[in-house]
Amino acid sequence: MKDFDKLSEIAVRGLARFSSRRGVLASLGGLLGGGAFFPALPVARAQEGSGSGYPGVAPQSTGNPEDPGDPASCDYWRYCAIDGFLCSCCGGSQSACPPGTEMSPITWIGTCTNPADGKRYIISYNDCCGKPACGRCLCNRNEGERPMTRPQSNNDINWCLGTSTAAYTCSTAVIIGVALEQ
Amino acid sequence: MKDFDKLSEIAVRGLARFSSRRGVLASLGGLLGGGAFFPALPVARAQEGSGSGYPGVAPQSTGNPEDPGDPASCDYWRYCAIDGFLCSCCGGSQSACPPGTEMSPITWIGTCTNPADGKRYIISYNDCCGKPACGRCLCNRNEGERPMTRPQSNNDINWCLGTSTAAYTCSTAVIIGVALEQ
Amino acid sequence: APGVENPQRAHLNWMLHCQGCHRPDATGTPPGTPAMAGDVALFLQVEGGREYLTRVPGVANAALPDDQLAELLNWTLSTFDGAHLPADFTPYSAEELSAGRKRPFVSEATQIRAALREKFPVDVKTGNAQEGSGE
Amino acid sequence: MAFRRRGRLMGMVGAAALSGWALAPAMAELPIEPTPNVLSLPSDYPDSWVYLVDSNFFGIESGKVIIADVGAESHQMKGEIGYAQFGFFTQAKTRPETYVVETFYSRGSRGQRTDVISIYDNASLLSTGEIILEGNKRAQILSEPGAFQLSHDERFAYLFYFTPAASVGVIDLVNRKVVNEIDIPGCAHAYALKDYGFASLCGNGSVVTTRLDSNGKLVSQTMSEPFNDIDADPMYSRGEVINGVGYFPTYGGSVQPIDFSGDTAVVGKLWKLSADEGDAKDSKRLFGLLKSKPKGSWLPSGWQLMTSDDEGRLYVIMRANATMDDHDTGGGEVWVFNPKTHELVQTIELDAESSLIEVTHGADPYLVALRPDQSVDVYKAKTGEWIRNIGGGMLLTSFSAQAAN
Amino acid sequence: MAFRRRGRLMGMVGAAALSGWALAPAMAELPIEPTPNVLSLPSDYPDSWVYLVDSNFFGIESGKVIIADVGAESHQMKGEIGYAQFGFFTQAKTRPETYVVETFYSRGSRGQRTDVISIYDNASLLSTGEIILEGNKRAQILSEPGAFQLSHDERFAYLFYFTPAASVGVIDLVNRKVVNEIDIPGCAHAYALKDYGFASLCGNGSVVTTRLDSNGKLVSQTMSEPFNDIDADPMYSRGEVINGVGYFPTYGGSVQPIDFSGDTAVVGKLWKLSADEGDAKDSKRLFGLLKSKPKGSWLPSGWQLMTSDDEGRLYVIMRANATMDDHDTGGGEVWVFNPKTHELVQTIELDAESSLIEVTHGADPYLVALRPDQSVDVYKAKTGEWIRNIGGGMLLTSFSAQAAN
Repeated sequence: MKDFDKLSEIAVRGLARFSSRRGVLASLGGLLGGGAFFPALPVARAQEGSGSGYPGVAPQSTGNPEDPGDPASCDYWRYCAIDGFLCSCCGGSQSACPPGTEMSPITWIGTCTNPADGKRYIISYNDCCGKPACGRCLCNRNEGERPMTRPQSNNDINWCLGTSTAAYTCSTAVIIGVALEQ
Repeated sequence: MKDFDKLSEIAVRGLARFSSRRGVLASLGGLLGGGAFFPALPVARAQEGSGSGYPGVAPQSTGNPEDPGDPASCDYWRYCAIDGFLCSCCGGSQSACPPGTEMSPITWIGTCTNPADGKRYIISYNDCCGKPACGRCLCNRNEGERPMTRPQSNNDINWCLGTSTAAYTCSTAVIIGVALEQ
Repeated sequence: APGVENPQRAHLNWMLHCQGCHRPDATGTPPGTPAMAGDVALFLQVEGGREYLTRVPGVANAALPDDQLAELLNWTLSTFDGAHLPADFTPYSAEELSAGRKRPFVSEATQIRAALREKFPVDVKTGNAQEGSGE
Repeated sequence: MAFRRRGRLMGMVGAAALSGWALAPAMAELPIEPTPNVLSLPSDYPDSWVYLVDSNFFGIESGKVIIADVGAESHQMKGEIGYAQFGFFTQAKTRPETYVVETFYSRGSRGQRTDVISIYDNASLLSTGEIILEGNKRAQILSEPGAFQLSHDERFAYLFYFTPAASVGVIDLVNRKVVNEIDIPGCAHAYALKDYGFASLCGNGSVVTTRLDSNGKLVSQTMSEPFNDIDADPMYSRGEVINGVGYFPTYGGSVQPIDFSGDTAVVGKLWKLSADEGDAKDSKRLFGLLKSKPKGSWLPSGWQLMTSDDEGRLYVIMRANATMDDHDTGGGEVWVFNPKTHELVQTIELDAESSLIEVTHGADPYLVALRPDQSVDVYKAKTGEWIRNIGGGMLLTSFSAQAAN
Repeated sequence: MAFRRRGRLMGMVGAAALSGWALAPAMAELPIEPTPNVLSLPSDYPDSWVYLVDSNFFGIESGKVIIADVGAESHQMKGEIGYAQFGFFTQAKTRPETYVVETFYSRGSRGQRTDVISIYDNASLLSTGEIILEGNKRAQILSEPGAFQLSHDERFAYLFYFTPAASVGVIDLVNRKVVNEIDIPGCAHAYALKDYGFASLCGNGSVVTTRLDSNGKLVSQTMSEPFNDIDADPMYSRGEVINGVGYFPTYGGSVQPIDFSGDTAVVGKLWKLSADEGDAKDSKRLFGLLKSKPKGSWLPSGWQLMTSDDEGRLYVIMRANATMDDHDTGGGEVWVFNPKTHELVQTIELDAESSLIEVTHGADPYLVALRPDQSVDVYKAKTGEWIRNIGGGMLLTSFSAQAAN
């Protein structure tokens, strides 16, 4: 067992933002051949502001101080309940699909708090469809996510519905409104 | 650049036997998200006899001392010019295809030396076809391999030819004769 | 709009609870998720239609209190099919929704919808005769 | 090792061998091996075999189901079958067959869509047929147990459709054709009931029973009272069925039983996943592994976060310091409960956090736990002893596993 | 950063803001964003863009070609197109189009095979058509430059077929149909010649010229004298074409030029990839990076092991302490030669061993080198300065890259 540990748990810079608060997709080391990851490693990096948290993915900015954070990072505020590859890393943006894909008109909807203004925005998680899975910036967060029995609040569905093909490419997080104060 | 090195070159137990003598496939760290490998690491392990060289793949034996080595290791003598996933790791063996696949009748041929008897055996690298790529034990060695202009000595071709589908699953190394002494 | 105390809240509830499947403009994905735009208020013109809208699963199952659900239904009717809203329309009340949602339709929603739509005025029935159950 | 072996051989044939392989012909040669040579499997798989299901998010067209012997010391991978585009998998008990619900496009990720149930023979792993699902309605979701179930006599398969309208396809597996589609608006899944029928979990927190006749025609549909507050403490839509009773964890750490063994789903009494009840019954702690847990900080978490053994014990992945938003994350311990007495009978500390566990059949079963690197750790379920790791790139992104029947 | 920002905002609106977002409505809200929203690309790509081709051996049905701006500080991935089952890729210069030769099965890795050339528009990345390749003869090999080439006027594509009988398909890209198939028994590939025709490399060490008329019909086929000893010092079947001349490295460290700029392939004089000739001409060492190499220990090695820049310099991956069996391995340095004078003008030490290099177009081009982890390092080609790494799971198993025209 000790030997096994030594062999298996040599750290590797990870695939995704492996926060301990992240969901099943976030736990995908996805390392072909058995590499292991330490959840703490990439998280620490992102918190130090040293990059997007995804090695080999350059940080981005919206250019708008009212929309803070890095859209190429799983930490970005709008991604509070996203599950999939970030379109920002795939030729799209946080609110646009990559060229050649089709944005699903049928989506699930959540709310996330913008740290710049403290408001809860209504976010539509539109999937982009029709190209091979992007493979970059796998991110899964589940704030307020609900089971399959309530699909409009569930992120484990391939939401490429109503598109010409249901092949999943990546996910966006589009602002469609601001929630009322409660 | 220094920072980059630190981030990228944290070692990981590797996908394949990454001997420095191995080919382009062997150089596939295949680590989603940017993990790096140190060629020396898994090689050293295999030489110490601590396993197949593929983490998470148990060592095998032919049971025949005249056919020495580990058929689940890229080091196994018959694999001297193989290129692909080892069927031994995929539900087949060094000379048999996994269930549900079809063994290609059209192959390329090489010769490898059996360290037990010192003889050069003629090896037929039959690909197994019709299931998704196995993904385990990627191994590429090129002893005596020749360019595409001499296909019968080339391992960069998908040899799933003459089968009902050409989808590549894994590769075997079948003894079909003994080379004449030179 | 009648029976809509807070249109902004109603719209936000539409976003959060409906539009993901029904699309922002209520055009839906027929036949499974039928279009509501342009004909949903016609249910109010046929017998049984008013009750149907309180028991159809998408309404009955929505994660909203009765009063906000009534407001959302009223808002949906006037927003997406105001032209067919009867002049004497009495807005849905919380009590009416509370009663209807306790007895939600399941698979029979499809047949009930089809039967109700049969009674729609001919000119609109033929124009948008998709059947479905989702709502 | 090869070279050590050679040295010994050379020693045996004497000093002349030092001149190289010129003398080798005196020794027996390795025999010529037959081609083609394709292995096959038994029709009935041993208890230690498991189906490991790989969705392969990095090539969704290229998923696969791996058949593995987790009890073997080597050669654990026995074979594989395809599993394309958010597939579902299940196996028959009464026929040597497995079923994969999958989706293909004529041009990979574009073009004409075809949904099928692919049927494979256990021994040959060859496709022995398929049932085309017209209309392309099948749900493409991460695999959940209720999305694809067989009737108890294995005549029908019940398959969750989502377009986003929700319905259930009723497929006759004997005659290999779709015989009906039942709308379940506002609900999801189809847990098999007695005879013909299924139960679906609904967005208002109720369960709907759909009864069918022997032709798959609708007989009746009845909805229970709402019993789950999906806002406050949602029940996972993934349950583990033990002797006909489905056990559904809640995000907040309880278990909701629903009895599927009769003609109608019957909602049971919620109970708490906690060490407390077990603490009161020390004599029933079978394996001496129970530890005192910090109360309130452990929650169920993971994707396939529950499984069971043949003795009916319920295994649940638990996460320390969890919140409800961690529901899919996975955790570092597996707690084992007697679901009838609700007592905690065992805890297993995992070598790595896991979001997927499965226990094999048999009297001394194995616990399989997916590691974050997508290799699997194998433990003795009864003792929690770590036995081995099986990996090597076999799985890329796995969300389900099933012990072979 | 997000939280620092928030702190500053709160400071600006004063102490009242500490009570939380109750006061937030006073601030401007982020605007509602339009849907659907799909980006597009320019039809003419900038010089710094590269096609990175991913075969994805871990899901061969799911390969892809990634369009990347290696010169950008962020947003380097611009989009992708599919690339299934040992595809080939090339791009047009005269039309805003790219072409992928790929193979599909009706059921993923089984069922009916269809070979096609998929045609994509540069700006939209949408498929604008396809040419079906009847007979399913196209070679499924690791991508080599000679396997899929366009005629100089880009009317025809020449595509290597291998069944294992070798032939070349002649495809009219303007009328989008296959117009001919030319047998090249014992040979491989189709390097485009002047007007209509192609050159193939043969197993006897010769090159065969096939001349076509303007309808793609065979005019003549002529074989050169054998010039390459494939046993002793084989020439790679992968050459880099600069101004119509193909430069083919040999396993033993020489370069064989073959002139494809005329109607017939003309075999040039073999020269050695070594620092020696350069040593004699110090004045031509442009960048001061040349080091003395241990003689005889460096060999060319890699898969896409050669590339060139717009000034006609030839870049070759070199491996230290190599043997001929290391031909596909990759190496730690890139040596840059003037292919006319044969002198070594520059060496670039790579940050990690690479088996694939590509240089972008333009006056100050980038050198792209694939790392073992399948991310790419980007260097300034002229100075060897490392600029950035682009990865993040973008590529899984890559064997080719092409600078955008």
